[in-house]
This record gives sequence, structure tokens and C-alpha cells, in this order.
Amino acid sequence: MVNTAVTLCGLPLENPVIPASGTFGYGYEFAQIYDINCLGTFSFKGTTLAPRYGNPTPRIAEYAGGLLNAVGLQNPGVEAVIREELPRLREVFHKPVMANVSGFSVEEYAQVCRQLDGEDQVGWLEVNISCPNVHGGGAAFGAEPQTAAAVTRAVRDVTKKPVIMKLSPAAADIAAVARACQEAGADGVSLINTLPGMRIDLKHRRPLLANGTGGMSGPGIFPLAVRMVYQVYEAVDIPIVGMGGVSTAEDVLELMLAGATAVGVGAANLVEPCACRKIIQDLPAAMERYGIQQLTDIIGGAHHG
Amino acid sequence: MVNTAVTLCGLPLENPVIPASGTFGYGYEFAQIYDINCLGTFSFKGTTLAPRYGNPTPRIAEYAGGLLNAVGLQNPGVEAVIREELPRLREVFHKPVMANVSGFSVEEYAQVCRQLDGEDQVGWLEVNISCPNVHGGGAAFGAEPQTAAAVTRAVRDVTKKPVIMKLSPAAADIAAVARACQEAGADGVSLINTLPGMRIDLKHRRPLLANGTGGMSGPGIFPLAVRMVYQVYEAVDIPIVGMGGVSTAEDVLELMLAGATAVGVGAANLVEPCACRKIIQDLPAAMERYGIQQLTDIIGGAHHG
Amino acid sequence: MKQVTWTITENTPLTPDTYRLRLTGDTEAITAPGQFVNLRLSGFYLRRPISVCDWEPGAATLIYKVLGHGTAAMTHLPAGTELDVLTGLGNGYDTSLAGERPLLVGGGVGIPPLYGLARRLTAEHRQVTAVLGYNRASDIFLVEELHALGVTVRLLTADGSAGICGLVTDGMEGVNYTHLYTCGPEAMLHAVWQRCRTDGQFSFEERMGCGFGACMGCTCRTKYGHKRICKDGPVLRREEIVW
Amino acid sequence: MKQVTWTITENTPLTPDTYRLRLTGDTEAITAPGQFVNLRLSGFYLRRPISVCDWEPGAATLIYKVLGHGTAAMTHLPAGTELDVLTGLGNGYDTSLAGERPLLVGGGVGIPPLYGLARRLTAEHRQVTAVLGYNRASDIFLVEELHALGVTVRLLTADGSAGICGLVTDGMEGVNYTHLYTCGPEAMLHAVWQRCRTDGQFSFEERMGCGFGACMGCTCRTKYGHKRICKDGPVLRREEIVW
Ligand SMILES: Cc1cc2nc3c(=O)[nH]c(=O)nc-3n(C[C@H](O)[C@H](O)[C@H](O)COP(=O)(O)OP(=O)(O)OC[C@H]3O[C@@H](n4cnc5c(N)ncnc54)[C@H](O)[C@@H]3O)c2cc1C
Ligand SMILES: Cc1cc2nc3c(=O)[nH]c(=O)nc-3n(C[C@H](O)[C@H](O)[C@H](O)COP(=O)(O)OP(=O)(O)OC[C@H]3O[C@@H](n4cnc5c(N)ncnc54)[C@H](O)[C@@H]3O)c2cc1C
Ligand SMILES: Cc1cc2nc3c(=O)[nH]c(=O)nc-3n(C[C@H](O)[C@H](O)[C@H](O)COP(=O)(O)O)c2cc1C
Ligand SMILES: Cc1cc2nc3c(=O)[nH]c(=O)nc-3n(C[C@H](O)[C@H](O)[C@H](O)COP(=O)(O)O)c2cc1C
Ligand code: FES
Ligand code: FES
Repeated sequence: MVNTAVTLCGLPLENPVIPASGTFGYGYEFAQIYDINCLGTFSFKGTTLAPRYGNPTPRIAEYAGGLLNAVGLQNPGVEAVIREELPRLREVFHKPVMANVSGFSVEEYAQVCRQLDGEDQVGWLEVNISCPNVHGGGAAFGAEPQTAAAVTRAVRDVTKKPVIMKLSPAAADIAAVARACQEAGADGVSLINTLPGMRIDLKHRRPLLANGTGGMSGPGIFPLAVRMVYQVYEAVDIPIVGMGGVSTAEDVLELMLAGATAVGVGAANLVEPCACRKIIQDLPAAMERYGIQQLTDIIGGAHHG
Repeated sequence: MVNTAVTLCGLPLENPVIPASGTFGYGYEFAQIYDINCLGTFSFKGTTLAPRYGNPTPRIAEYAGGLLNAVGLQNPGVEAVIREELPRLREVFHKPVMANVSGFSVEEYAQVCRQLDGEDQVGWLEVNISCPNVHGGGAAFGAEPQTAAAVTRAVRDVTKKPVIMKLSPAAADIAAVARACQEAGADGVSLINTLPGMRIDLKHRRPLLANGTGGMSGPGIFPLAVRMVYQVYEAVDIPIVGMGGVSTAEDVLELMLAGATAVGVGAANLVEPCACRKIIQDLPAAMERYGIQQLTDIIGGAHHG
Repeated sequence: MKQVTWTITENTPLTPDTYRLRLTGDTEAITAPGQFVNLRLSGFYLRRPISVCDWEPGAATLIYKVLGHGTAAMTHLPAGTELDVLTGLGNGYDTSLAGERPLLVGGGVGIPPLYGLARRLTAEHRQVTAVLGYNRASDIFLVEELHALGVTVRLLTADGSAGICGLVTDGMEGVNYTHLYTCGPEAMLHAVWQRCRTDGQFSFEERMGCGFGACMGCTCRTKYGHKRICKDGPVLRREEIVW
Repeated sequence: MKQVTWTITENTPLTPDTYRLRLTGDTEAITAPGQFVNLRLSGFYLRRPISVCDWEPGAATLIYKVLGHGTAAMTHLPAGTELDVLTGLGNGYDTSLAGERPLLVGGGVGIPPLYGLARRLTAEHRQVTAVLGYNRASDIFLVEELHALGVTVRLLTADGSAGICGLVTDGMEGVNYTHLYTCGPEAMLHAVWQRCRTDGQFSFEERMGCGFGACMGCTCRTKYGHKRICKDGPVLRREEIVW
């Protein structure tokens, strides 16, 4: 019998599979299709201080390797999440959940994390720093080490829960950003968020997404995720949640060999609602195929060769 | 009758389709399959001062959206290119050709361009600044505006031919790099080069490419190319050669609407040897479908909407 | 919502660019007319949402128009092809509000879901009128089938090549109805909404990431807050719609 | 090189993981045994290179082993499927150098191209010996067909479950040959190269971007400079090989 268990920032996971934020809502839709307690955990929809409608539609476009989204962090705001979503979530999911946090100022991040810190079921805070800094000319917090570190410190101060900083692939040097997060007190990093892209509507001669650009996700960004996880693994000592285009159990192994301790699955959930259950079911056979007894043995395994 | 002609840095092109450097050799292989004089022009394999073997094999890997390559600029060196390749090329291609130049120091770029400047058939110099700067800690020249400008100036000084700077999508701010190139005297920019990625060999638990990372190309990077061409179009006044994942006539229109004056086709040539001929053949019908009389009318057309 | 495999039994053109797809397989999850399915097509990442035109236990009919690459690829699927389908998506039309004389207003490929609706409404012995708008005579489909159900059909074409020359709103003139059901392009829905003098149900389209409520890709604003077209719609009540 | 469409007439397992694909279509571009074709598979970006096992005007046979996702997908292609093929790739073996008693050494899926070679060599009335290495008895294929051509076959398995227990280099012992032709995994080629006492032709594999010389994806170093396995190979002469 192979062993799929891993430990993420001190908390055990039955397996490393984590539906990625924004593709799994608060779990209910999926709980109607399968028992989501088979998951390692899941990361719920990005939460901001105030409720957000997000961007106008169309918010979704397609490309050969997956989809682009410009949802724009639609969410009911942290208070409604705590008051309405978490109690409902508790009914269908009985493990610690990952809370995904977004913000447009350092203070907003800290404020949202402070509020979520009081929630028992929240196991980890995943802090999405791909958002534009309204006080910084619109550049993303995750673009530079300094701003990433500033958010990390602010969040670190307000919570005892493990803090996982979610990095953007648009950073000039993602390894440097990861290192800065670690130095500022992060317990882990997760990567990659979506990659900014664009499609154009030939008929109307304008960007297809109302927002102009949207984030690319799906199998088309998988090699980018592998490369970045590999680079970040060499730069930090804290665990990595790897993600970007994962669709199969073999993809999970590939990201773990690159350096991931756990693996997020995003877009795949949208087109294959049972994707994560299937990946988890396929993991033991895939491990046996490659002579893997314990998943923990292969974390970063591609760096020794 | 629709009109597919465009002008690139003062030189007319029958149509905007340009096989991209590294995927078309010096044209002979393709000349055996079709008459390559139907092309707008083509960009020949990246040329360095000294001959280069390139990287060890495996140099090629696959992903859902295309391929990764780590060829590593294999080429016979500028002297052999001038002595042997260009005379042979002349026999199969009768239009001005684009010379793709690489280097590992500012001086190398200038030296190669100086030598190519004397070649009549060379219409444009396309200067690939994705290469690591050996005097600059290995960061690519194209990563920062300053180093990109330094290469541009050096090359500008040694040639009267139009200089097109080829930008890397790994730059933190590709629009800023493009602007710096324009200010330093570039006549045009081309983008995007491949995006660094990685695949891991599960059986051997090491990166699949001998070089570790390789450049992603193919349809999986198309929305990234569209986004970057769109951004660069707003930042510069010089023409853009757009590329990255183009496989169809509609893709050509999409990149032109984003802001490209001409369009490079790379990976598609490798899996569909007649890809460029087919794209050129399909262009008039695609133009009619979208009510386009002259291709020049739609350059940057998605910015007005 | 249910993930099932359906087998194509027929894929025939009804007009030069509109096809009827008949399929067999589990249709249990479909409970109301106006619901839709989301089809996985080989070579495309996203599924394609198509309304259920008609269904019975073990079989369903869809009607689709060739719009882009995905629907173009669909035309090449031969009988016997198995499709991966998410079925029973969306809320669908509520027939309990129809009253005695419901009016159905459809434009182009907004018409298919109205067929399943009409079948249920006529089975419930209501007097159904349908105002159907097409661009031209060669685009017409489903009219005979609606006639056969006993529906009073008012046919319009934009170019006057068949039926009355005009838009569906012209066709609505003088009809005395108790409730309105409609589906079609957004501009048509808006015009119909402005003309509508009763309560009504409007079916919307939006680009979708998932089709089952997970991604917030298809959100719209309503009087009662944000709704997901795929899960809380595609059918919205007249009074809640914000244009 | 030529781009053609081939139609599958047969796709049958010869062993649990090795399949024979028979196809019909234009084979004009194939001029020598040891050449290969590059197959486009739906759902995969890169083509898959497979050696021509045998061919005649209008028909070809390939033998492939399931190695990864692409070859696994190939096993599901039914007769009648049309494949987009780049044919006539690579240099192939030169039979003019064979001498009277050529020796063929093949391991696993390196064996298929040796069949076409053996057919030509026996047609040229040479005395052909083939040393064939497999992992185990259940992996064996093509042996009877080679016998039928009049080839003297020495069969080896690594686990001794059929033929002689050992590697192909063991099987080469005592054979008196005029020229050597070989194809198989690189480690085998190297061992055979070290044992080979005549001139010889060695067929290599490499991961390929294009398969027709355009991308420099498959370059190797030889005594006479850099060569592309796909265009200047896959067959290299013994003396030029640099390990
Ligand atoms: C609830 C619902 C029910 C529908 N019912 C029908 C029907 O019964 N018959 C029918 O012909 N069409 C119907 N449509 C529209 C149909 O989904 C699109 O025509 C189809 O997705 C176009 O796909 P494509 O690949 O041909 O176009 P492309 O433009 O190549 O598609 C690219 C992407 O955009 C999406 N897209 C493009 N146009 C639309 C659109 N109008 N609505 C939603 N997504 C779109 C595609 O799904 C795909 O993700 C319905 C749409 C929705 C949302
Ligand atoms: C000139 C030549 C002739 C060949 N002849 C035969 C033959 O007759 N029969 C046979 O069974 N196999 C042959 N091979 C090997 C065959 O090409 C690979 O087994 C096949 O490409 C694997 O594809 P996959 O999708 O199953 O594996 P994957 O690992 O999923 O493929 C991923 C990528 O790697 C490439 N790749 C993986 N392994 C190899 C390999 N060993 N050689 C080259 N590319 C590889 C694939 O082509 C693809 O691009 C030949 C290879 C070459 C270069
Ligand atoms: C529709 C959609 C919404 C997303 N919303 C969020 C979000 O709210 N917060 C966040 O950190 N990441 C968000 N992401 C990014 C994903 O969590 C993930 O990092 C990214 O999609 C890459 O993984 P994938 O290729 O498996 O989808 C979203 C992605 C998608 C597709
Ligand atoms: C095999 C290969 C070799 C390449 N070599 C070069 C090169 O020598 N110089 C260069 O500027 N770009 C090179 N490129 C990049 C392409 O010219 C092009 O910018 C990139 O592949 C994106 O386009 P595509 O997606 O259409 O391939 C190479 C790409 C490939 C696939
Ligand atoms: S399409 Fe995903 S929520 Fe509606
Ligand atoms: S595979 Fe492209 S040159 Fe050989």
C-alpha cells in the first residue's frame, strides 16, 4: 500500500490534492456531485474586505491550453463569508479549509486575515498577492519582493494560522519574491496564479473579455508552473503548494518532483467536475507505476538527479 | 479583391506572414515542400559570432499547448552563414530575408550585425535579446529596459538596415523594454520569444530537457502573445512583428488587431510543414469573413473599440 | 446536475447552419424546459452549453447553430459518437405561472428551448401562441413541429422572405397573453422586455467557465443581487432583470 | 519527404504492448529501409516518429510499442481512421555496403525497421543473419516473418524465457559477417558498436520537434560535425559515431 499523506505547514493532509481558489466556490456545488471529504483540503473563493461584484461579463474566454478568466474577485466580503458561507461549508466539509484572501491595500489584507483568524475551520490563510496595489500605481503586490514582503509581514502580525503567500507568475523573478515572503515570515508559498493574457473578438474588433485581459489557466500553463515551482524550491525552505494546469495524477507527481508539497487543481474542476476525485483515485496506481511508496519521498526529487 | 500587403520598417511585404526564427532553418527544407517565395519574408536561424553546437539532447519536450525547446542557438556562426548559407538561401528565396542575431555580450551583437550589414539579401536585422548576458550575471538582455537599450544602441551604430528588437515574454514589463528599444533607435520590435518552462521525466526523476528549462511555444502561449502585443502597441510608435502560437489566418488577424504589422509563425511550421503557405492561402477568405479590405486597416484595430 | 454519456443517433442540418442533434442516454437530471446541457468536444477545452430542445426518458434533442469553431466541429460528429455531457443544468422555465394563454417569443437559436416548453404547456392544456423571428426564409426551423403541438405560430423574418416582415416585437402586437416566455439574443430580450405587459420569464446566454455555478464566470446583476446565469438562471423573472 | 494521408486497415497487438499498424496510402517517398514516418495524432501537438517496418506501393506496415500517452492513444485507433503522415523521412540504411553476409542486430522496437531491411537484402540474394533481443518470451514478435524471408535468426531474451538467455552482444558471438546493421536502445547500440568488427550502420532515436531537419531539435555530434538524427540520420556509419 502506497502512502499519499503529506503535511502542509504542520497540518496533515490525507493526500496533496487541493482544489484551487476560485474554481471550487465554497465547495457546495461539488459536494452535490461527490463527497468532497476525499480532498486533502480546498481553497475557497478569494475573499476581500468589502463585497465585490467583480468585472463585467464576458469574463471567460478560451484558448488552446485552457481558459482565461476575468472574474475580478467576485465575493460577498469577509463578513458574509464568515456569517453565511463558512457555516454552510462546515456541513459538507469536515477538514480544515484553506481561506484565500485578497486585497487592494496592505491594510485590507491584514484586516481580512484578522477576521478569518477567528474561524476554527480555517486551517491555512492563502494570501493572493496578484491583486493590484491601489496605493502603488496599480502594480501587483506580487510583482516585487518588497511589496510581497510588506503584505506578508502585515498578515503575519494578525494571525497564528499558517500563512501561505500565493505568488503571481507575472513577477519578474518569482524566486526572489518567494524568498522575500519567507524572510517576512510566510509559512509556505503557493504558485502559480493565472498568467495575464488576452483574446480579441474578431467580429467586434475589441478584446473579448470586458476587462480586456484575463488570467490564463489550464494545461497550457503547466510547464510554466513546473519551472517556477522548481526555481522557488531552490530559493526557499518553506513548503510549496504547486499549481497551474494540473489535470492528472501524473501532473501531481511532476509538480511534487519539482518541489511541491501539495498540489492545487483549478481549471480542471470547471470542465471535469469530478477531476479532483479522479486524480485522488488515480494517485496510488500512478505512484506504483513510478515506484513511489510515499509521496513525501519525492518532494523536490527532480533536484537530486 | 482584398489586399494582404503590409510595409515593415519601410520594406514592402506581399503579406504579413513570416516564419519565425529557429523554426525554418535557412529555408531549404521548406523550399523542397513548397515555393517559399509566397512568404512575406522569413527570419532565419539565430546567428552568433562563433559557431555553436547548442545544448545537449533531449532538446525537445511536449506540453498540451505546444512544445518546449532547448536547442540553445545551434548555428554555424556568422561567417559560415554568410559564406555558405546565404548563397544557398538566395537560390530558393528571392525576397529580402530577416536575419536573426543573438549574442552573449553587447559587443557580440554589434559584431554580428556589422558583418550581416554587408549582405544585400538581408532586409532586416532581428535582434534576439532573450539570451543571457555573460557580463551581467546571466540575466537576459531583454529582461530590463537598460540592457535592451544598450544592445539596441550598439546595433544601431553599425547598420543602416532596419533593426527589429526581439523581446522576451519573461521581461517584468515588456512595454517598458519596448519603449527603451524605440528610444535607443530600434525601427521595430518583434514579440514574443518563447516562455521559459520545464517538464520533468517521471521515470528518471529529473528535468526532461538536458538543459533543465526550455522555451514554451505553440498555441498555449497565444493569449500571452496577444496581451503583450496589445500592451506594446500602446507603448511604442514603431511597427510590431507579433508572434507566439499562431497557427491560422484568424490568429494572424487577431494579432494584427492587437497591434502587429506583421506576424511570425514558429512552432506551427514544425508540425505542419505547409502551415505558412496554408495561412497565406486562407488569409483572403478570413479577411472577407470579417469585412476586411486591406490588412493595413486593422493594425491595432482592437484599441479603438 | 449529472455527468453522463450520450450517444448521437442523428446530426442533421435543418437549415444551412442550424443542426438537430438527437441523442440517447440518461436524461433523468432534466426536470424543466429551458434547462441546458454542457457538451465536452474533443479538441476544445471548455464545454459548449446548448439548451435542451426536447427530451424524454432515455433520449434528448438539441438544436445548435454554427457560430464558431466548436459548433463547426460538432457538425462533423457522426451517429454513434459518444459525448461527455453535464446535464440538467440551470433552473429552466416555470410552467406553473403560465396562465391560460402563455406567449412564447423566440429568435433564432433561442427558439429550441421553447419547443420543450410548448410541449409541456400544451400537455397542460394551455393555449399557446408562439412568435418566432428569423433572419430569412432559409433560416426557418421548428415551425412545423410547433404547429403539430397545436401552438398558434406567428412567423416573422427580418427580410420579409417568409411570414410577416419584421421583428418579434412586431409579432407580439395584438396578442392577448397571460404570461410571457422568451429566449433569444440579448437585444431581442431587451426589446421584448420593454414591450411585455405581463409577468414573464427571460432566458439569457453568457460565456461560461463551468456551467454549474462554481466559477462566477457568468454572473449578472439582478434586483435581488448577483445571479449566476448557469445556476440561478438561465431564466430570470421579468421584474428582477436589470439592463 | 512528403505529407500524405494514410488509412489504417489493421491495428493489432503482437504482444501485450506492441502493435502492428497496417496502412494504405501513398508510399512513394519511402526509398530505403530504416526511414521513418512522423504521425500526427489528435490531441497531441508533436508528431510521433515511427520507423517503416515494411512497405510496398500503396501500403505500409509500422510496429509500435506503447511507451507514453501518444502510443497508448494509438492503440485505440480503429481501422478506417485517416492519419496525417510525413513520410520518407531520414536517410535509411544503405544496402550497397552489405557484402555477402550482412548481420542485423535488433533490440525490442528497434527490430521493425530491420524487417524491411532484411526483405531488401534477401531480395538482393545476400545471406542474412539476424540477432534479435527481447526482454522475455511474451515480448517476441517478427521472428517468424524473418524466418519466412530466409533469414537465420538468433533469438535471445534477457530473462531466458525463450531462445538463448542473454543480450544481443552475446548473440553476436561467432557470427561471421561482412557488414552490420543495427537498431535498438542507445545502450544496446553502444555495446554493439564496441563489439562490431566490420563497418556498420547504426540507427538512433532522439526526441524530435519536426522530423524533417528544420528545428535542430535532434542534433548529435559526429566525427564529421553536427548531424540531425531526423535528416542526416537516423542511420549513422560506425566510424563517425561519437559516444
Ligand atoms: C444557457 C445557454 C444555452 C444555449 N443554448 C443554445 C442552443 O440551444 N443552440 C445554440 O445554437 N446555441 C446555444 N447557446 C449558445 C452556444 O453555447 C454557443 O453558440 C456556442 O458555445 C458557441 O461555441 P463555438 O465554439 O462555436 O464558438 P466560439 O466563439 O469558438 O467559442 C469560444 C468560447 O465562447 C463561448 N461562446 C461563444 N458564443 C457564445 C454564446 N453565444 N453563448 C455562450 N457561450 C458562447 C463558447 O462556449 C466557447 O467557450 C446557448 C448558450 C447558453 C449560455
Ligand atoms: C527515428 C525514430 C524511429 C522510431 N521508430 C519506432 C518504431 O518503429 N516503433 C516504436 O515503437 N517506436 C519507435 N520510435 C520511438 C517512438 O517515437 C516513441 O516511442 C514515441 O514517440 C513515444 O511517444 P509517446 O507519446 O507514447 O510517449 P511520450 O513520452 O508521452 O511522448 C512525449 C514526447 O516525447 C517523444 N518521445 C518519447 N520517447 C521517445 C523516443 N524513445 N524517441 C523519440 N521520441 C520520443 C514523443 O515523440 C513525444 O514528442 C522511434 C523514434 C525515432 C526517433
Ligand atoms: C475562474 C477562476 C477564478 C479564480 N479565482 C481566484 C481567486 O479568487 N484567488 C486566487 O488566489 N486564485 C484564483 N484563481 C487562480 C487559481 O486558483 C489557480 O491559481 C490558477 O487557475 C492556476 O491553476 P489551474 O491552471 O489549475 O487553473 C482563479 C482561477 C480561475 C480559473
Ligand atoms: C525550435 C525553436 C527554435 C527557436 N530558435 C530561435 C532563435 O534562434 N532565435 C529567436 O529569436 N527565436 C527562436 N525561437 C523562437 C521563435 O522564433 C518564436 O519567437 C517562438 O517560438 C514563439 O512563436 P511560436 O509559438 O509560433 O513558435 C525558436 C523557437 C523554436 C520552437
Ligand atoms: S459558468 Fe461557472 S458559475 Fe456560471
Ligand atoms: S527534429 Fe527538427 S531537425 Fe531533427
